Amino acid sequence: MAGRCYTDSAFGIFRPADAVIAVVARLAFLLVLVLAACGDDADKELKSARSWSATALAVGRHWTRGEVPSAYARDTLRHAADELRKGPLPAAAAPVDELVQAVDREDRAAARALLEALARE
Amino acid sequence: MKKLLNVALGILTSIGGFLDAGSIATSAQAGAEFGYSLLWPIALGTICVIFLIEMSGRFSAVSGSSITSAMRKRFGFPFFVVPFAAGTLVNLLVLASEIGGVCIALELVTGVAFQLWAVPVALALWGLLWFATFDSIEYGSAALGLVTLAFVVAVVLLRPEAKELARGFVPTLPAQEQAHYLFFVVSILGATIAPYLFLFYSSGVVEDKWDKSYLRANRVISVVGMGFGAMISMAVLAAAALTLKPLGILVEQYHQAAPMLVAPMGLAGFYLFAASLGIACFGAALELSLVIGYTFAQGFGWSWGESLEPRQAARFSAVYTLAIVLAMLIVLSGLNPLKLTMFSMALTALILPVSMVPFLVLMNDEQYLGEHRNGRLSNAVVLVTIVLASLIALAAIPLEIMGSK
Amino acid sequence: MSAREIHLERIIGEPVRDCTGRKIGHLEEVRARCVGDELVVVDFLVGKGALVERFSMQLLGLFGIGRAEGLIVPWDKMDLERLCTHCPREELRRFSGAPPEAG
Amino acid sequence: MKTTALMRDVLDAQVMDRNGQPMGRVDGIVLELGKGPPRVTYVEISVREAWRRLGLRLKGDAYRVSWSRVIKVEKDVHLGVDADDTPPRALERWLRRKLG
Repeated sequence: MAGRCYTDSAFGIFRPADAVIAVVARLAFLLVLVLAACGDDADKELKSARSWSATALAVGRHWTRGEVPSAYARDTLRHAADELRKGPLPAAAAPVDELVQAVDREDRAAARALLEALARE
Repeated sequence: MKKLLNVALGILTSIGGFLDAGSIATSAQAGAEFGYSLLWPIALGTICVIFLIEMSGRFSAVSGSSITSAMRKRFGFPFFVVPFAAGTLVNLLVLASEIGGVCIALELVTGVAFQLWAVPVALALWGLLWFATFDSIEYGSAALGLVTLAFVVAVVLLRPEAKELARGFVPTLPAQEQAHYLFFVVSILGATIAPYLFLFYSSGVVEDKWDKSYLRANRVISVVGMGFGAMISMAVLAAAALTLKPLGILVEQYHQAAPMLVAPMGLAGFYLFAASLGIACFGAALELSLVIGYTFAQGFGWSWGESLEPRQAARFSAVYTLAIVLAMLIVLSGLNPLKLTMFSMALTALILPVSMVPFLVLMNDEQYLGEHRNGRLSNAVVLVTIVLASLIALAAIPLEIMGSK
Repeated sequence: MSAREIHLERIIGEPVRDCTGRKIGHLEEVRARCVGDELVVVDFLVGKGALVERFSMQLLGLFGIGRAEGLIVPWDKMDLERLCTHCPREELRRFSGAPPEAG
Repeated sequence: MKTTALMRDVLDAQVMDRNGQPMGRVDGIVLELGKGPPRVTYVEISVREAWRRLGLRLKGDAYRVSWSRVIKVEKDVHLGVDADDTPPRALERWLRRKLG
């Protein structure tokens, strides 16, 4: 390694050179390019809605098999119902609300029936 | 003999302390959405973090100074303020994500809303730092952190398909949703190359008065410790890919990630998930609070040190107390902890050059390290990864903001 | 004799000119030596200085390419208050890499 | 004769008092101009001076220590003063009293 420069001591003033500004400009251009390739929001919401119903299905099943505590199941199913109500498939929230009540009643049989119905949709 | 113990403890803290809200959140979401195809950023980030941890240990062992203290002396206060301010802000956000992670773990088990846990968790965090000795904190939380090995057990039980798993290590770009994919690459790099890991490790080396004789131990710790730690992070991703992706479950809230361990391990799996999330985040929160305190104390020349009584380092203790309170307020605001975590990871990646480039310059400074300076390889690996992470972050963050509105 | 005071931290990094007014670099270092029990300035080092330039130099330095150069200005050749030298640049000794010990 | 590089070795360095207590960083170095070469007269520990280098004008005093009180300059700058009765540790002392 070449003799390290001794005078690399502290330097007071922070002065951005033109080089930095040029780099940032180029990055901004890159940004615009990538922005154009942005997926539209509609299918994102659909994907999220499908994800929440799948979550409700999975958590419901685990609960009926005693693999998750009721507190968690109720909490997650309620979250799922709220998210589904806000999303493109509000109708899907209804069966999940019923699942929440089944969990409240600790009624696993009813929950199993509801899960079959939910799975068929 | 003492050195062997130090190496063992060093590895323990690296493995137990590696996982945190950032790595769990990013790996779980990435696995659920893109399967194995995001294993490579974890691997790249891990290689980089192994180099950086080794460097921070070597720096402090050889020069006797912590990174922050040397950065101020070497570059002067006007320059030092930039990484200092950026780092402290991001560390505060990450601290809030960690506290949020602990609160979520408690919500999972009790059903009580996570905001209600913010005050008790913050109090427990502060109480431990204020009253307990540092060793009990560090080694206690690291030992408990080994519970996160549950993710590795889960992946073994789920019997992944080796060839597919291997393909995940090859850098790719999916056909669609590239912006979202890039955002994950950046968040994973931000979660893996977390600057607070180096600042904490460097301060520990100074506190324990390591010297040049520890250089080999330092190398072993960084390779073995970080390597195993990263393996757990990869296991989280793989478990999500094996259990959540087939069902189409995206992880938009931590609740949706729990099935990852329930599927292979039933009720035990559920409690292991909550325990892993809670303990990993609590351990990381302890480290982050201390790091925020260190940055102030070392930057302004106050007395600092984990083994000191709060009275002996009053300003240092006051700073970490204030940091915990501020982070608690962020969690109390009810912001979705998962979203907060994802953004602080991406932000970490964005400002990586600001904190890491000066560190790299320090690692090549003859005055501090003499012949223990960096080789060209380590300079190149770290520089490339940092610039890569930050460039992608610059592009990916705005897209994510646009995408998730 | 009024003791004129200079705050070094305020002038570090500032541009330095030679007696003809040409900018010869930025004040980067002040070297001093003990004479009796007093610390007395021996010379000043004037180099590139601008931060980003400096950083790129150091980054290149990481890879062993390029090396900071600069000028050595003995104390009696420097007017600290106006940050200019009493002689033209040509009369000042240059250094590159580690400058020699203070004269 | 050992030369000291004021920017590299002194400015922004950690300051330690007589019994190893940290007491801030060197935020300023004061030279006195006279007939002969400039003399280093004071070292300043002052957050005001530090922020002033960023262009922020803050109130508050600067704690000046004459160079004769500097024992040695190695990794840190060691002063032959007792930190506890100096302004830089004032906040530390106030907080310590609050902690009881």
